[in-house]
Amino acid sequence: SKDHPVIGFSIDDLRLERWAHDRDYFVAAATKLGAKVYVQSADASEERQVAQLENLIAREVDVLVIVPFNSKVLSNVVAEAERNGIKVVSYDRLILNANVDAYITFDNERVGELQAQGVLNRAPKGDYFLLGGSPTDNNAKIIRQGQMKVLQPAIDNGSIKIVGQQWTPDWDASKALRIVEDALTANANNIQGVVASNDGTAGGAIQALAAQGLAGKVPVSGQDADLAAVKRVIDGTQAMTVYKPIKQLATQAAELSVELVRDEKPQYTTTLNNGTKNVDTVLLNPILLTQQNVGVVISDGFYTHTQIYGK
Amino acid sequence: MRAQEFRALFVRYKILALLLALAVIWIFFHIATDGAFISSRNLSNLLRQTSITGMLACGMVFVIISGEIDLSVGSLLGLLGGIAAVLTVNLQWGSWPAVIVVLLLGLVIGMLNGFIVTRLRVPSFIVGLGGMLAFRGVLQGITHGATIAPVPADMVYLAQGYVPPLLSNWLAAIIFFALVAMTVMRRRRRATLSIPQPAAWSDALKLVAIGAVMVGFLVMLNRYSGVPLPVMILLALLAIFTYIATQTVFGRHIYAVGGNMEASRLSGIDVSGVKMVVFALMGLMCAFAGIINTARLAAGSPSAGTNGELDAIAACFIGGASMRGGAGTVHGALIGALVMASLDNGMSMMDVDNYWQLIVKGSILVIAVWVDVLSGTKRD
Amino acid sequence: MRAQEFRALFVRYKILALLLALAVIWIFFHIATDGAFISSRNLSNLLRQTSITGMLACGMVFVIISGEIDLSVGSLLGLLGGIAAVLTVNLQWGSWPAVIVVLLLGLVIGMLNGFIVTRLRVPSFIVGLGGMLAFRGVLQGITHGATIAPVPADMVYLAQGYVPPLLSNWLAAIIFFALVAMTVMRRRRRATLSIPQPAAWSDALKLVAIGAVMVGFLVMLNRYSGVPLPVMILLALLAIFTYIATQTVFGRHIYAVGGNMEASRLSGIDVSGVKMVVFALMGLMCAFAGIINTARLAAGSPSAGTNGELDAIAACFIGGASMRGGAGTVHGALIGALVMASLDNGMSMMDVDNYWQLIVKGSILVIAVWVDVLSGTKRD
Amino acid sequence: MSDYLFAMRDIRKSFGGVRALDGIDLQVRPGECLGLCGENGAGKSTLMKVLSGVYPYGTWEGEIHWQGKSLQARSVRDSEQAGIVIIHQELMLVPELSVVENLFLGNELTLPGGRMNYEAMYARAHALLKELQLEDVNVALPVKAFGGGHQQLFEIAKALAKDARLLIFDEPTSSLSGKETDVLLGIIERLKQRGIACIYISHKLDEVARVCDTVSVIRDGKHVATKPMSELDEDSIIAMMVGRRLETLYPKVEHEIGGVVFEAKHVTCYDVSDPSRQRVKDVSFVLRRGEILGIAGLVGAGRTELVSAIFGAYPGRSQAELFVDGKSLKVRSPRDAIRAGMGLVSEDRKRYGIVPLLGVDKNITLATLQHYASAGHVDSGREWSAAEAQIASMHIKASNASLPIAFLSGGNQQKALFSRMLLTRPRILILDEPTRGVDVGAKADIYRLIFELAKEGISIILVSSELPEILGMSDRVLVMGEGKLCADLLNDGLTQEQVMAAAIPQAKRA
Ligand SMILES: Nc1ncnc2c1ncn2[C@@H]1O[C@H](COP(=O)(O)OP(=O)(O)OP(=O)(O)O)[C@@H](O)[C@H]1O
Ligand SMILES: Nc1ncnc2c1ncn2[C@@H]1O[C@H](COP(=O)(O)OP(=O)(O)OP(=O)(O)O)[C@@H](O)[C@H]1O
Ligand SMILES: O[C@@H]1[C@@H](O)[C@H](O)OC[C@H]1O
Ligand SMILES: [Mg+2]
Ligand SMILES: [Mg+2]
Repeated sequence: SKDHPVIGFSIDDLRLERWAHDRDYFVAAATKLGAKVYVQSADASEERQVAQLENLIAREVDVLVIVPFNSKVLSNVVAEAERNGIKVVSYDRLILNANVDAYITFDNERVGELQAQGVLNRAPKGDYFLLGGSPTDNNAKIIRQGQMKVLQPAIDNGSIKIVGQQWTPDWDASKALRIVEDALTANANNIQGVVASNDGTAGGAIQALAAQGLAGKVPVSGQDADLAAVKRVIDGTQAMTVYKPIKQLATQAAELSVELVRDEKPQYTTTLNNGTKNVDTVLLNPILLTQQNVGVVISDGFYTHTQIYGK
Repeated sequence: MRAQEFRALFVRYKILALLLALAVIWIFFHIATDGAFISSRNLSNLLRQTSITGMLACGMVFVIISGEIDLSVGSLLGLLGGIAAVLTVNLQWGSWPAVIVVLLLGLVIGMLNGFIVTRLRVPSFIVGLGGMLAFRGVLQGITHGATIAPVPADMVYLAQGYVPPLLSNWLAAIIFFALVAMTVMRRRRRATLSIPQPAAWSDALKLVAIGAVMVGFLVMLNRYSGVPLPVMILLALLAIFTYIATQTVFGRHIYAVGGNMEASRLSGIDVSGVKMVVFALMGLMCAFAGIINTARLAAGSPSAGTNGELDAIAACFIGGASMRGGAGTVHGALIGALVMASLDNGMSMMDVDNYWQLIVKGSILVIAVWVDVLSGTKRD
Repeated sequence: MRAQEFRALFVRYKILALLLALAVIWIFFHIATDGAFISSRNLSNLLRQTSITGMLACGMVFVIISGEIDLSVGSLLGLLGGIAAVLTVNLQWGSWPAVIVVLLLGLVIGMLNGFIVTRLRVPSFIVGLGGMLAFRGVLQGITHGATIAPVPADMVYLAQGYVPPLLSNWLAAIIFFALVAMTVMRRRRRATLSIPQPAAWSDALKLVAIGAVMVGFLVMLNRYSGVPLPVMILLALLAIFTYIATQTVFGRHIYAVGGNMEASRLSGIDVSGVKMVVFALMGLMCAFAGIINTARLAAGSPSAGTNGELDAIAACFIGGASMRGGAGTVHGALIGALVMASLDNGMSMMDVDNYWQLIVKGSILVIAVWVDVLSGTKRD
Repeated sequence: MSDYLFAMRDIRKSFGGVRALDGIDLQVRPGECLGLCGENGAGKSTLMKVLSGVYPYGTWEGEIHWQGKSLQARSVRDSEQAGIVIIHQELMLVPELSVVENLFLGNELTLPGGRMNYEAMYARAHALLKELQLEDVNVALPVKAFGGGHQQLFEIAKALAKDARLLIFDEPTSSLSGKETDVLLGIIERLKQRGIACIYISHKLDEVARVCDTVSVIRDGKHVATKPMSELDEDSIIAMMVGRRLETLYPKVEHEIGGVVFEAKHVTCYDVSDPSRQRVKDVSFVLRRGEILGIAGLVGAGRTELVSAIFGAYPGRSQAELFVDGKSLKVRSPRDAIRAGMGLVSEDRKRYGIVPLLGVDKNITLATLQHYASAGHVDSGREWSAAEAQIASMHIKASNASLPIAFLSGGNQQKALFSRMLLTRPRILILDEPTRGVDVGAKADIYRLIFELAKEGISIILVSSELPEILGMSDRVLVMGEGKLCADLLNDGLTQEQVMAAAIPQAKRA
């Protein structure tokens, strides 16, 4: 019903830390708006996600909010939602080739730029290793584009050199650890910067550096402001992370969804083409988080002081 | 006395215990979802969700009965589905030629697996593991890690379409009367040969039960949109594979080879040949499943089918196949696939936390099989 | 004649073929990486990367020899590692109490698995699959999906630390002389009982080979930073498990149970008891691996250990364990783990595309085992 | 009453509605050897499994008094603790483990800390095997490296290694030749003198007559009679078993022997685990149409290896030149052999014979399924008729034809396997210990059948460890020793002594 909309929230993989925050903020915000939320996690499987979306449709939700595992495989199920009069919101990652009603995200290209810039600031010269995200994640590619936008000029003028680049299946930290260990060995530790695409993989990379006594000496980037990463930024072993005020994203997404159900006009900032149409989009601004401004995550209420500093 | 007859019934029709477990699971979910679970719409979903694992399970149960295992099927499904997408999307082939090429390819790759297992004598576990990696690699290579979309509408129809109610009603009627006719004829033949046979009432009861299930099935599904096309394909495969397993020389040889390979060889059975065909069929089923999966996603994805082998193997074991080979049934494997899919579907319908879903699913899996084992009452 | 002796050697020491395959792989990578592969530093890395799979493989090879399988070990590793992180990070326990509790917990959960397999008679494949889901669920539940970090430095040391060269040199010397003494004593005892034994030169050769490997190993690793602590733990486990397998009654019963369960039961062996202990040991190994994994990542992650079971099982099969139970060795399994890790390490050193890595790894896996099979000369 | 070591009272057991034991009483005194006789499927093995705890207390009715006290064994261990040790009819060895490990399986000699005391076990194993006159066995080799005869002797040694008050022998000599049997019977005599009781089950009634003090006969799960041996002879035991007298065991039928149909030249087999050792050394022979060719030899002489190599079933490396009707024949697998008109009934029915989970009927038709099929579709009616005809003509005792064959008694399984090969209508039929565990009545049936086949012109190779069987059946006898062909003798008035003399290798005789 329009007073008490039912929202289906389908998440790619709750094993990745940030999505738990998204879920919590989203549910809280939606409940405040009088909505009920069904949450599903596909555990990094596109088949599971499709099945779960079908089930949500069978449960007659009013709107689907989707974090796709694979951006390109949801056209059938989105079409089915549409046939059943269900609105579809693409959350954080854009669903391609499908008739989605809205998209809300942080500017991912910007995320990539911030990461590259963060590393470049600390190590303006030298050999770089690019530790990409999951090869099935559209964001991972966009982030890499953002990174290259910043890095390309430095490559062209010869101040830095890319000595290796790998994607990390499922954003898995242990795979990242091995990849960086082997990269360090292959390059005899001669690596001055690691551009990692999120905090989970950054954690793996930093462990590999720590084993060589290089943690803190070689800058590593990240994103999401995972608790562990914030602690590392404070310790100086991670150069930066990108803080995406998830509360803002989740709250706005919840509002947006409810507005769609109630046939109200949400506030969009832009449109992005997803191959089928220009999707109305809300783009939020990611924040560069370094040792200097870590306080932000506390003042924002993202973490408590105790969580970060103990006691 | 009654209790013993009851038990004897279970021992005789091993599948009963499993059906009972399935029924309990369904009723539980039905209550837990306020009646949403056993609805036309959700059953249609559920069966559609079963179909891909079901197709793999059809092939896998033969592999397992023959005493082998195939871990590569998830990746092979992905690869073949990806090829279907590449052919139709990138190379602009028509859907039908693409489907045929992919089916043939499945057969050939299955034979290759079989060849390595039987002629090079590499244990099937390793061959499967190698294939799991290599096929996934080839898939990522040909797709360049990107998802290939959108595939043509007529291919999508294979997964999303429905059989018109009228057609399926007619089909069902024909099949039912064929079954009746076959039973009558079999009884006659056996009578003339004076072969002992079950009491007439028991055969009749069986037919009535089958009829009831068919009617219920059709009424339920037709009330929504009809029988989903992949479900229809799965049912056809069930019929074919059951026929092979129970009525043909080749089928019997599969059981013999898995039951005692040495004895089979000494009886003149071409053990390698049998296994080769079994692997080839498995490859063919991967092609079927891959095509349907691609059609369902309307895209060929480099990660499609991941872990598909686990579901398929689990389905076979839930359905009573033996880890040591020599035992198992096709319908058992399909009911196993249905159990797995029901757990996923029901849990996701219930909207419990993801971690609870995993815990409950894991536990119910074990409990369901335990119930099945208990009813076997192999106590002496 | 020479060729035949050669062949006989391979048949006798099955592990030789595998070692040969490993050598070829190493040489290939060494050339492909311009000499970076066989360097002190990379061997240290490689062995460290092997250690977690190696620990799992130690437990798994017993499970497989006993005729069962355990698919839950990846998740259980994750769960136990996660608990270690939760205890030390969230609850501020000291590392040692946490380690002890986790080891005990591993033992208990392993026993639970064993209980379900032996007493409730649920096939181990299903129990493993259920555990794979359920343990992962519990892990997600207790971590709330977050990565728990940073774990205390003394725990991290378990994975990242090195044994001081002097200590390991002394250890090696002691072990070597112990081996020599044991061999001499065994030969004496056998001689007095006039039990047939291998020629003296062959025993001597064996000892020389062992000594050479030990020296090479130490020189290589000490030239870098010493023997990594997890590698030392793995070597200790290798010694203990080999001892159990070859020298103890319990160990021989594992082989008996897997080789012919019925005969074992009729010989008065407590078949269920043996399997129970085997599963308990597997749980313990998961605890070891989980702790080291957490220490290595300096964090407990909700997805830790995913697919760990496949690596462990593959290691056992590469190392000559039989799918049907009754055969396998601990050292074989560890060499299998080393083969797997070498492939991963070598290819990522070569910085080839991920999809090529998958294809090559899959193919080499099959080829390596094929070479091994060939040398077995079962050429009927 | 109390001087009995044990007494079983009114034992009943059924399998899913089929009664296998129907109120049996049995008792044995210390130092007594009781012979247990009955047709295949009479319930002998089942009764012994009840006694030895294989079927735990509660899965059968009745009671067992052991030294006056009630015995309620829940497992094999319990009954072994009481002193009951059984040698099962089927081999119960672990093929991958070494001989010494098998001999002490579940009964290991240990050092402190649960360690295997290999030295002690080696020493004891040598003593045990010496007692069985098996001095030259390398006990460190895996059991699977040995043939059926050796394995049966290992089973006996394994039982002797235990501290038994009652030893049960369930068909201990089914693949032993006369010499080994003599050794075993000698051992039993000595056991008796030490006050150890024995139960001896065998279809070789001469053995029963030689060692048993008392004989109990059961039929269809019921006790027929128990009498002292002194009041019995072989014929009267047979009469009690089958309910009628048996005229003659070897009903020799005149059959015509034609020209050579099959010739094997230079058959050589190499050991599986030690390819430098030859197990069969350059054996050549011919086989004529309608001829029954017996192959005799001691256990381990290589007879099984010879025939399996001819049939393409030898697991290791082997060489042979084969000719059928003078034409060279390549046999790469049993399939080739069957195509060329050969058939083989293996001596190891568990490993090479039965498919345990398949029904009796399906086991019988396994090799000939395509005969009842058109275009791959099996006509179940025809298949059933063929199987049923065999079940009837061979008197296979099964509660129903589709019962998994694993549930049949040993002798009945053997008959079913014999049927399987008969259905292939071979021109050359190789029988490796075809009457292993088959009761006398059925044996006579099988012998009659063999003669009939020979009369039809089928050539038969009969490998047997029972010399009377060889002499009673064969037209010609090959004698093997240590892998070599020692003699090729025409059987007219051949004596056991002549065959034995040829079998014992030259070196040993000297
Ligand atoms: N597990 C079982 N299930 C069903 N029937 C069984 C089972 N075990 C034995 N039987 C049946 O019980 C009967 C007695 O079998 P048993 O093995 O005791 O015979 P036996 O006297 O030892 O015969 P043989 O001389 O052939 O060894 C047979 O008819 C057999 O088919
Ligand atoms: N001490 C020993 N160590 C290893 N192998 C042996 C030893 N003594 C004999 N053998 C081999 O074991 C094999 C036993 O084969 P097998 O017993 O099948 O022969 P067989 O003539 O068919 O006798 P049977 O089938 O009656 O036992 C023989 O080929 C023999 O060479
Ligand atoms: O925040 C990141 C998200 O944008 C990406 O899609 O998946 C990984 C996350 O770390
Ligand atoms: Mg018997
Ligand atoms: Mg023999």
